[in-house]
Amino acid sequence: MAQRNIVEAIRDGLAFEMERDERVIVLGLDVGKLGGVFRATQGLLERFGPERVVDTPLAEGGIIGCSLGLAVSGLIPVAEIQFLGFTHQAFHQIGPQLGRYRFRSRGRYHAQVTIRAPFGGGVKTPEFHPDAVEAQFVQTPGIKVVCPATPHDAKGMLLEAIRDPDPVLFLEPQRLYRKGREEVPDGDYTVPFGKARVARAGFDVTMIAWSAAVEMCLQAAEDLQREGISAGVLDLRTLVPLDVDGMVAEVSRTGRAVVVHEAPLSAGFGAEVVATLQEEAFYSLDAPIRRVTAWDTPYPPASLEGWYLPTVRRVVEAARRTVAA
Amino acid sequence: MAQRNIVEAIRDGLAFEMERDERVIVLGLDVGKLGGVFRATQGLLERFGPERVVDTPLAEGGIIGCSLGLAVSGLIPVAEIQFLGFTHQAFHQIGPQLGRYRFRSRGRYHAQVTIRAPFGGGVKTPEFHPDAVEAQFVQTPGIKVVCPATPHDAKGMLLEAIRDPDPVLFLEPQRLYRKGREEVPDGDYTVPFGKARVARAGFDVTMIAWSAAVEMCLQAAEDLQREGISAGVLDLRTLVPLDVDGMVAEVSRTGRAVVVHEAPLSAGFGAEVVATLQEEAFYSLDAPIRRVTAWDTPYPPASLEGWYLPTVRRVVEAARRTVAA
Amino acid sequence: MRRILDPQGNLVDGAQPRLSLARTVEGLRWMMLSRAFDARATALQRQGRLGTYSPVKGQEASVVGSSLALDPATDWIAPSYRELPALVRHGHSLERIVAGYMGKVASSGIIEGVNVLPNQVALATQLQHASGLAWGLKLQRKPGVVMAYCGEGAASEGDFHEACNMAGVRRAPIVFVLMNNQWAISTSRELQSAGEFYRRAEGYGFKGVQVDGNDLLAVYEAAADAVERARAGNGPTLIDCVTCRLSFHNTTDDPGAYLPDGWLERAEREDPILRVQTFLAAQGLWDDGSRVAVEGEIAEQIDAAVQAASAMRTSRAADVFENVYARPPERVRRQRDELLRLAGGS
Amino acid sequence: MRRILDPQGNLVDGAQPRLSLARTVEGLRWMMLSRAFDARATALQRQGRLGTYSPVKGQEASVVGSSLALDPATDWIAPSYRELPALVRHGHSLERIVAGYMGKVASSGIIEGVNVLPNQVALATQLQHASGLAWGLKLQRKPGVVMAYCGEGAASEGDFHEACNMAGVRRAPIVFVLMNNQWAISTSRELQSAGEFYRRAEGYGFKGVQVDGNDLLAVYEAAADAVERARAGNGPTLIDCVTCRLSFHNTTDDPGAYLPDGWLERAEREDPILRVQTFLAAQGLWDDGSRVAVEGEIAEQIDAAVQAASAMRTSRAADVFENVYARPPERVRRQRDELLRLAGGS
Ligand SMILES: Cc1ncc(C[n+]2csc(CCOP(=O)(O)OP(=O)(O)O)c2C)c(N)n1
Ligand SMILES: Cc1ncc(C[n+]2csc(CCOP(=O)(O)OP(=O)(O)O)c2C)c(N)n1
Ligand SMILES: [Mg+2]
Ligand SMILES: [Mg+2]
Repeated sequence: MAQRNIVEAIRDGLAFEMERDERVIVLGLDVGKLGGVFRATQGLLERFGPERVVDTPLAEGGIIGCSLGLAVSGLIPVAEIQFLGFTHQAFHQIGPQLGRYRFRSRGRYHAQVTIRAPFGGGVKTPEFHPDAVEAQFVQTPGIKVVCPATPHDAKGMLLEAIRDPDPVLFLEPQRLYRKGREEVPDGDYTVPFGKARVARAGFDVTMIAWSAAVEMCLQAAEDLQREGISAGVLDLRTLVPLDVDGMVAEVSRTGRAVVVHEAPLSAGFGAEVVATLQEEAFYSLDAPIRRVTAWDTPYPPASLEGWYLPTVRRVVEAARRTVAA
Repeated sequence: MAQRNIVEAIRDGLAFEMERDERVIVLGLDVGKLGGVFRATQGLLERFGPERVVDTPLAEGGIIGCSLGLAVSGLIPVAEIQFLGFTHQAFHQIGPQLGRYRFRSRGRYHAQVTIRAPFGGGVKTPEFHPDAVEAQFVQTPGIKVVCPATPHDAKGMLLEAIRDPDPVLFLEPQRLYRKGREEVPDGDYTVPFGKARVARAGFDVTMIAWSAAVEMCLQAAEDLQREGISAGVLDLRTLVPLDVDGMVAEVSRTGRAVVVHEAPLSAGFGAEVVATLQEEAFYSLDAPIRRVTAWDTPYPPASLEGWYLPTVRRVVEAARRTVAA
Repeated sequence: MRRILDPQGNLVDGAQPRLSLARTVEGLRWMMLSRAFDARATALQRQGRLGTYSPVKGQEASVVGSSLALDPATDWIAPSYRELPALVRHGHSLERIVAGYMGKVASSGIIEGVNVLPNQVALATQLQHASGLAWGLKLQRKPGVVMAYCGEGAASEGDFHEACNMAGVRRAPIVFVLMNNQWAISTSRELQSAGEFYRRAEGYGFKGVQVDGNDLLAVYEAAADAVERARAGNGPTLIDCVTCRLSFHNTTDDPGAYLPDGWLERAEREDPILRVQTFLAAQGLWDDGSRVAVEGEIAEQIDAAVQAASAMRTSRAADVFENVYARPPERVRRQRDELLRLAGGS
Repeated sequence: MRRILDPQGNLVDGAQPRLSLARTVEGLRWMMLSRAFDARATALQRQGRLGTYSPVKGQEASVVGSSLALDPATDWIAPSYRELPALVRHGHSLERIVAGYMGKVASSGIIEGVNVLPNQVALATQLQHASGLAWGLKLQRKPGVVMAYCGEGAASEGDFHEACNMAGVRRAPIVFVLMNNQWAISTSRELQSAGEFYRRAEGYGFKGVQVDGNDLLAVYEAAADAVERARAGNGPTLIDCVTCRLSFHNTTDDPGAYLPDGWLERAEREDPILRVQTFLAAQGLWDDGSRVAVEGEIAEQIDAAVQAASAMRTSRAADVFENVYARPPERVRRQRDELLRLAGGS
């Protein structure tokens, strides 16, 4: 066992799987000699050569569309989109193509493709780089959408994603890339999709989040603790598949929930979480579920992101109100 | 006053506004001589000439991206995307560009662009033609998303959209294009955005929908009436802006609601409706709000759409359960 | 514009057909099958037995001539939606194609071993898949060549550019066949682009050629050269097949609303089938007798396909959930159960 | 590749510069301002006073030479994010640019009357806007020409293709300036495309030219021709400026990780500023005295801009909601109130 942060865990996972399965290839912008703008693919070119680690022309639609074809040819592409905000350029090739190829071909073909993309704010990046548009991919069935929040999950879920015959959008929290290290097994292990993780147990209220927002909820839980409020944190881990039973179980215990995400409020994935909970746990809810999210405005320049993103303070306030209600 | 169906109302609205304001131009695929695949622009080329009614090259990103530039030049483009499912090809130019241009330019420029697009199922169209992806555009602030369900609203909301300085995605229910006629004023009138319409009053349960699903709810309400259940129907009309107060007022009266849409369940706009209602009307809800939607699968071939889309039967069942709960 | 056989069915001066006479007869048969199937499918659609149908009429030489250069055992076809004879010649079964138009989801797939990608409705997206497929074959040292089809309208999409550029950089074994049939629904070729399509290839670093797309022999020659080039590791080719759509865009379209007067009449003089028949007749390889015989065989072949397709099971509720995921989310499984309940369990 | 001034600062045989000597001095001044600003901005970024910054270093001749052909009163610039001297020369204020890098949202807009579009982070999307703008000017019989910039990497995006094709069909008054600086972050020009960029224009039905992008006089000549062509109603031009990025991609980048040994040294011999200085010196229009004087003026100009920007108000919470909608949805208004409450009312 070694101590790894999220970038190291991903790098280790990629190298491990490329070693284990020679059909796996990595492609994207600057993934070769540079090792990716976040160095997540560092060392892979030297180790696996330019046929399996490919710097592509600058076209996200081409990266994804070609990945589908590469998969049909028998390879297992792991495509990197430099930032999730640039999946917009490939939008027509993700849900409508990767996500439907098995269905369209009546099962003859499928797109075993993993799309890796960093996202999320708080690190003063330029426009588009922080956009949290995960919910947009949940409306195009056929794609799985997963978002690890810890180094251990990052590697385990990456291996699960690469081996999943279904296409997977693998979202990486850039803010946490180098935040902290934890024990990450060297060898083979996977973290199954569709099982939420209790990041912190709590009795008064359940805070539900994914990716970097999990960390914010954990901080909020600390503050709430001091006020005598016992707040639990549930890390959804995967949006598709969604662990409905896991969410319901947690929230039924506390009767209260707050959902936190970095995306704008309207039609964010938080809405799906709330809608599902009130459908499945209506009678155990003691208070309205609140959402703490970014505002319904474009992601602003870095100087304003502190006023745009959810904050520990807002999460704490929402939890307080929910408990008091 | 004349009797018009939805296509006629849109055609009348386009002609009226082009007559009134010479900055208005229409562009898209086959909008010229053919008059659009649904004939919504029929007669405009003859009347306003090829400089104001333009058949563009086959590129949705170009249609939208150029519309932004045309707007900056001082014109008011009304762009037709042949089917909403093909906005995927222009996704990067809609929310991230049209929707943010005012913000990015600090107010110096804005994109007074209306995007018209037919959508929705039930008319046995090929793949992509029926896709209901409206929720995806609600996650990119800056764009308004409107979906008239009647001829009167179609013309009034179209004029409102063209005159709105903000970019508007104007969704047209292809299934209802020629369904029925109603009184549509000849001259000038607008239907303001953000005010839901009570399509039918009811006391036991409120069915909430938009676009073609409104008609399905009205049919369901008829059936429920026979069972002695008084079901109201609220037509949201616009998703952005969302009439939160209007929804809350209706649902607070009945204490029960069912949301119906043609898009897949997960992260569909119905989730936003439910989440908002339980936040704002929690204490007046007597039963969980149910969603009746398409399944979380790709839109299937026409032979299967009857099993894919919500049906009157499913809406009636959901309403019954909600009332009984 | 390369031409071997003129509209009157004569070889242009000095032209040496690369397609043998025997294979020219084979090509003619495929073209005639396509033409007959268009008529039959259109009739069935009008009777409400088939869904929306897009005929190949007028473009048979481009579709058949290009696909004749492929070896179905190793090579691949990435179709748009108007290349039926190429798919059948490549091994895709006509009855499954008919079943697809009949909405029989479960019976319409491409069977294992037939190297054909599914028809693509989202224009030009298939070109990206084709470039990736060709690149993947090359990486795995597999022998195949990919032939990707798109219309001159689809070629305006960004995907066309990205796919060509990627294929050029990777020197992928691919042939882009641009079916330049003069129309994108009602949009004329002039409104589609101010340039010649074949010249785009130069910008991507590979060869572009323009051929008379109504000339089976010219199309075959260009395709054979391109396939050879790809097989030899010399990268992609773009073939601009200048042809004519001699029919409506699809069964929902009314060309009367936009075709200029006389356009269709002029275009019909270019009919790709007639000229091959005249040419073969001059070689003593074609006459009324052979025509009647071939038309008879084709009619039987189509009848058989339609009958077989009619006998296949119609789609049932459960098909909505088939082949969506290899590992469906629990939530989707529950939705399937709910649908089966509604459908009374099928 | 068209070249007028060689790397040693000599006119190539028979070359007649179209840019007057006086304007060449003006051009040199803009290039030097750009070079000096890059150094200053980088230093300020390192001190944490500016956000991510993308220098123009090495590409000054391409940016300045092209924009010198524009009339700021009627013409437009659609920038990518690396064209600072063109924007300033066109009338955008340096202090507002600095304010933008300082994150001062409210003070960083382009003032009314300055025909410049905002910098664009989403590569190549601005080309579509530029084509639409040029087309719109033409439709309204306005005199302007649009100059749109993108890198050779951005030119791989589908938007490049769609924008060029649309501009070609509309014969829009636009000049596409492709800043071919050999790198897209760490991706080399070879991996970007197998073709020559200027040849793409032929496929869209307009003229493409390749120039030495490190030669102010050659770039100006090509741009002046292109602008003339556009003004005369003869449509678009694509100018492939072959130049070198003599710096990191931006302040977050480390070229040491990927630049081949010696690449930078070789590239530096192409320095576009040196050769103009040598050329003007030979004409007796430049010497150490003038250099020192100009450098002094420039330093003052930059100091003034940085000071003015520093004095502008920093962004406040309410700016998050400014200029999002002309008519904000009620829900957004309420969110704004909530934020102001959190921010204690500003
Ligand atoms: C991305 C996309 N946009 C629009 C359409 C609607 N559409 C279907 S066929 C067609 C015209 C295609 O013309 P062309 O590419 O020339 O092919 P042809 O039909 O002539 O064979 C259009 C606009 C589509 N299917 N996909
Ligand atoms: C659509 C999109 N994809 C990816 C990026 C990330 N990115 C920013 S700059 C850059 C390289 C651009 O290279 P080039 O177009 O040659 O311009 P240069 O930086 O060399 O001036 C990349 C990949 C982006 N900003 N937009
Ligand atoms: Mg065509
Ligand atoms: Mg570059």
